[in-house]
Amino acid sequence: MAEQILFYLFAVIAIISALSAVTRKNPVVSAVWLVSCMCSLAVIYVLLEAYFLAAVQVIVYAGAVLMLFVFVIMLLNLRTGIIGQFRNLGLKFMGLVLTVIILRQFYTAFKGTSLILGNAGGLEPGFGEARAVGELLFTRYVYPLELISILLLVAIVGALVLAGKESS
Amino acid sequence: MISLHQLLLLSAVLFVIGIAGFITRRNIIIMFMSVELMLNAANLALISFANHSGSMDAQLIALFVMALAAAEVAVGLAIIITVFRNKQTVNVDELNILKW
Amino acid sequence: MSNSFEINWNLLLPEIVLVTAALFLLLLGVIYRVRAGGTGPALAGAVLSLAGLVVCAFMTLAQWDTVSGTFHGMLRIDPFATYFNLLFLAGAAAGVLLSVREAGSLRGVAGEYYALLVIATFGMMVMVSAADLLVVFIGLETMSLAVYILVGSRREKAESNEAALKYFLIGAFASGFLIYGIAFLFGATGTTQFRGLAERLATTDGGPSGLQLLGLGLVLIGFLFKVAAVPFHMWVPDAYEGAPTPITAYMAVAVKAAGFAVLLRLLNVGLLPLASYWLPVMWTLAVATMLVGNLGAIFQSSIKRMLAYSSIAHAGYLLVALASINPLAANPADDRALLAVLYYLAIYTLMNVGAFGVLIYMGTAGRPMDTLEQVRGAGFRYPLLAAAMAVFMFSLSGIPPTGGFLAKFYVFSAAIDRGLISLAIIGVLNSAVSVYYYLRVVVQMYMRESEEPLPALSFSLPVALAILLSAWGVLQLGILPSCLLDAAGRAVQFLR
Amino acid sequence: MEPAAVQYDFLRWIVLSPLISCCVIALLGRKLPRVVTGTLASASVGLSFVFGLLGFLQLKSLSGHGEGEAVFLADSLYRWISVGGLTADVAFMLDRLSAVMVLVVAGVSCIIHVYSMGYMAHDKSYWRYFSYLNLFVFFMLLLVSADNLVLMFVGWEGVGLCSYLLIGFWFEDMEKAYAGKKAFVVNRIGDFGFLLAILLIFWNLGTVSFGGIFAQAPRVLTAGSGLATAIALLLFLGATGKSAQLPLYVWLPDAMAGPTPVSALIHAATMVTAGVYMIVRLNVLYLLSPQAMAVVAAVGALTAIYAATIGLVQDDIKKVLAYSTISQLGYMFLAVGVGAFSAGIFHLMTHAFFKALLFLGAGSVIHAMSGKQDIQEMGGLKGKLPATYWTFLAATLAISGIPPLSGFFSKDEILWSAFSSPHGHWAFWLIGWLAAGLTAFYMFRLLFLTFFGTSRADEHTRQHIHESPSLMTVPLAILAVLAVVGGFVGMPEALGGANSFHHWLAPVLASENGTLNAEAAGHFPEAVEYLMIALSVVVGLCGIGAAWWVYINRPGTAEKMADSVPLGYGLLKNKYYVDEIYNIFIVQPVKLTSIYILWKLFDAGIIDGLVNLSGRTVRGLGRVAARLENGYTQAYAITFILGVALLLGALLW
Repeated sequence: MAEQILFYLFAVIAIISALSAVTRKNPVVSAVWLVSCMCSLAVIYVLLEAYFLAAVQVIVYAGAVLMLFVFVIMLLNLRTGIIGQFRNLGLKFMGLVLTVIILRQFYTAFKGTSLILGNAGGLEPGFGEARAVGELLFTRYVYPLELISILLLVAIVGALVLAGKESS
Repeated sequence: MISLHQLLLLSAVLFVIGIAGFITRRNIIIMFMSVELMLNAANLALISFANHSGSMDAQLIALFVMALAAAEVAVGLAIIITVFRNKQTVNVDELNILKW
Repeated sequence: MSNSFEINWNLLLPEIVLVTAALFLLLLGVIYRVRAGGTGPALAGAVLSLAGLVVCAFMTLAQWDTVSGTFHGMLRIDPFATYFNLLFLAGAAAGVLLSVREAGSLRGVAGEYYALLVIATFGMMVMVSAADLLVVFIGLETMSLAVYILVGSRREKAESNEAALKYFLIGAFASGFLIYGIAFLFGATGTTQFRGLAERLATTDGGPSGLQLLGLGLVLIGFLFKVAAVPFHMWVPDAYEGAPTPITAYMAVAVKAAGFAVLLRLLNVGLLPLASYWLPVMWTLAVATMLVGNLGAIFQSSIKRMLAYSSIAHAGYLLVALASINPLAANPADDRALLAVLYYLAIYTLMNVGAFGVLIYMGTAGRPMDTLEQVRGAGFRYPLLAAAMAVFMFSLSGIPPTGGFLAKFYVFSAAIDRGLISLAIIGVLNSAVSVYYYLRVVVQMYMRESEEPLPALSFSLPVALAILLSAWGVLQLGILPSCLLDAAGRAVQFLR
Repeated sequence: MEPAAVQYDFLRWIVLSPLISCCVIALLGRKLPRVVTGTLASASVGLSFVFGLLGFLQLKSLSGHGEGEAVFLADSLYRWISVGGLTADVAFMLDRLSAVMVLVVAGVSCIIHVYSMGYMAHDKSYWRYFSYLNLFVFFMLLLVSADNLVLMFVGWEGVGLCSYLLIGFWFEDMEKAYAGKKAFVVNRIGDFGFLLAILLIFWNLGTVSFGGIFAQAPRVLTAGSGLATAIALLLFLGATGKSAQLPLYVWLPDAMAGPTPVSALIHAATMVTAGVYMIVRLNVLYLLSPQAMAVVAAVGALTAIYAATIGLVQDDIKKVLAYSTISQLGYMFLAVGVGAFSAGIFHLMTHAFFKALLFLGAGSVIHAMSGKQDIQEMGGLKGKLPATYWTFLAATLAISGIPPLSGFFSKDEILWSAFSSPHGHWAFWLIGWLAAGLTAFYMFRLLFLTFFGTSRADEHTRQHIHESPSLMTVPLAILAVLAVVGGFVGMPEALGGANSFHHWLAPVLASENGTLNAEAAGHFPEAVEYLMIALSVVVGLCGIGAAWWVYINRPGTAEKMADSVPLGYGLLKNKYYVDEIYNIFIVQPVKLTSIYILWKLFDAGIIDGLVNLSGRTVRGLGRVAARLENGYTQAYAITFILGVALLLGALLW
């Protein structure tokens, strides 16, 4: 029961934070709302017994990624980093209608599916803890792990190529 | 146990908020943050599935998505920086040279 | 957790070679950054990356007969993967060759530039030899991130910046849909492996659940974005126009081929039980894509942008083939649609590399070749180049005896074979319309005089080589297509 | 009776010889002396002719002269396409039909090559011209000797491509470049039909090789079924594009922008007849669809009279010939449409002779007139260009259907078939008969205005008038001989001939294994056939007479007589009166209809307009499609999610 209450609470917080994040004028404020959203998601992860991921969520997303955002906003003084003068309100309204339609489609899809997955007898001990994640990571998921290292390499090199100092 | 329907609905709502933000906001940074929101929604769905199926695979996928999001942010912000570096020379309000 | 796993690293050798080459290239960048510039680093980078690609190609070729999997079934090397790996390597080699002429504008990031090109190719190879959606996703992102950066690598140019930004934003948006789709597919089946997906999807009673269909739809969107299908195509003209031309060529051929390769594998293995759902989708998208691509190209005055729309149109023809797949074919090698896609993509690679190569060759540092007016009179000033361009244009419009004709012929005959007569009619009609804009280039080259005298061009061996090989290939594979068809036949044999 | 294939390895050289020469000239042409280039090009085509002749003789000795066994020579190079069940080889076949075509194509091409050596002697792009011309001959021979539809399509597209290159040969002129493009684009509309027909044939018959089609078609397709009609009509769409029939003929008059020998070769003798050849080749399919046959015949008949009326008022010497070509092609389609396939091919052959001759003669005239093409500025060339005049006269008589020249036999056979064939109708005959009269009229108008009377050219041009060199007149003479005697191979039995042409082709034509003619002869007494022959001669003579009256008799004699013999004035006046009546009631209405209704309104207005309109519509849509691409990322994203909503909606419905 407490689980349910916590879930509803943080679900509401997450939705409000998300809505605020995409509606605020000032990108710094948006970023802070997004941090709030992600932290409440981390709480929900804990409720779902994904302890390690909840930690990573806070450290990587709230800690690193969003900090990077704020950093860039400050660096460039980007209070209004506007992309073009696209003010076609009619089209945007149509876009919003479409998103509502898409949400409705998701809802129909969920409703029409019996979502009883294979977890009848509770979770194994250690589920979602760092040890279990690490073990999987270095056995079954070793190939993606290697691959993601290359992906991060690309990101580093890319940042260097694009934003690095202009060398003559 | 929180029902999967509720979890998925929360995830879908967050995902759709991300879409809405992406298509309505003109600020590049906020558009980009909306994409992050979409990725988080996907992660929430994955972790819910993990919990309800008792298999950790989905958590691993979510972990990879996080790493990937970090890489994407690095590249994306670098691109944004390049664009705004040229702001001094090019009018960035008209970031619309390429069309038709 | 079972620790009893063995990894067959041999299967990964080509990829390892590529990553090693990329690391050396990065090292090269660091060394040269310290020393003075000049064209030295660019040239060294090109040679090194070519060497890496060639070695990798030989190793890939050695895998031609291999049908094997490892890494807990996440990696699968079969002739299908090998066929496409070779195609990507060819595309990457072309990208390198075409880049050499514009190396001067790389401004000290030559090593990184070539490294990214190599890593993007690595990402493609990972994608097409994956047997797991997660690996596909990571490979796709590796490729995409590298290509975003390459598009924006001309960072002093506003067009390049803008193209990179637009491509990146829409690309990130699309990958959000893709991962959400993967999540749903996992939720609905409990696995992300292609074979597992197929098994679970096939055994669902009472038709697929909403969750499965949602997953199917979202995953399709992610890949349809990459192959530039309408209505997920809007980024293409802008990204292609703004990117440095060698990268445009690379995107047009390799990225598109990678998208189609993965789509083919996914549709034919993992999602085959849902064929009755995705086949009509492909039908509709094929029509829309052909129409939008061809109509959009007509109006263009920039050749580069025209080729961008043309690449959309060609995605449409390829989608015709996807809509003509026979999910019940006992032996995939008998499915003409699959063969058509493989043949088409190979020819398409050659035609586009050649066409972009000619544009690069005809441009000079101060006067990039772009608009239709600029090629006026090129037929007399640069007879060989113009002749090659004419061959590519005729091939793109599907006029025999070029490879482009056979490619289209296979696609449309596959459609007719499955009884999709209206689709074939729309396709042939579109292909008739497309002649108009391809021919315009030829008309401008041969039948108009240029207003100002065309400049003399400095000889560039790498670009000339790329053009020559492409032209030869387009004609050779049009007249003697059997070797390629045999290879394609073998490649699809192990697809399902 | 299944035809038997006989391997004959020389066949490939018929096709390859011009290709090799083309490659040599394209690579070395700039450095080779002109004589060498020209000789090489002509010799390679001559070689094709010799090989074709060898093949022809071989075929003849294999099967005897009459309606013997159906034998064909085959030469297979390699397997070209092999996907699933679809196979197509690069393989050639020479049966009785393609043997005739090879001989006509290679023979006429060879003559025109020689002529071109004289005509193009001073052109700066001599070598380029010959390499294109050789390439054209290669594709044309590929078209007529291919053993399957796909390979034939390669030739089909190839000749279109070369035609485009050669029309735009003098690219300095914007209009010519545009004409080339128009030809290409209009042809593509036809090709679209052809390609679809190939795909449909493959889908239904499981084969694209001619042998397979002949064997399968009667088994698989039911006679008169919608499918058979659809295939036949799609093929015919291809033929209308290539052979300039209504409504896709618009490109041919514009195509006259190319060098005159090109007009003679491509736009009169060979390429434009490819459509006729294709239909005759696939006569099996056509006979399965009487509806499609009727369409072919009707389109052919209408084109024949339509183009003839426009031909009446053209002043450009080449335009007259162009419309005449369209009209004559209409005759050929009329013939094949009424099931008289051999008559169609027969007319194709005689037409190749006399129309090539007319074009080459026109070329000689243009050469003499320093490039002028307006017949109103010519006149009186008879004495100055004797060789050209006499050969031109022979061709004009031939096309007007005057016995015993070649055109008489072939046209007469078509008219007779149109009347008597089971697929025919008296209305087809009437239209063809009227068109024959018009043909004689406009051809003699052309002849009289060009060669008779006094010169209307300006002083400068008049001084430069000279007969062409023998490199040009000898080909004229050869063609003139062919135009005069070429018809005897198809002399009808009614006139005491053997009609050997008809018997030669009979084994390859499903309908004409003797049945058609016997049936027809049974219906009509012989007297009717003689009457028809007489009528067609009379209408030709009437046309000539009318032309003589209007263009020779009236202007010169009238004034002279009025001045010198006042006594005869009444008579003269009377004569003039007849002339007036003729003028008011016949010449003027026809002229006005031609100019204002057919040419200006229909041709330039509606048909050209439709072609342009469809082009403009496509362009307009293109503009819209491009405008959607407004450069704003968010608009792109909205389109994207529109796609998402539609796709998910479609899947989850």
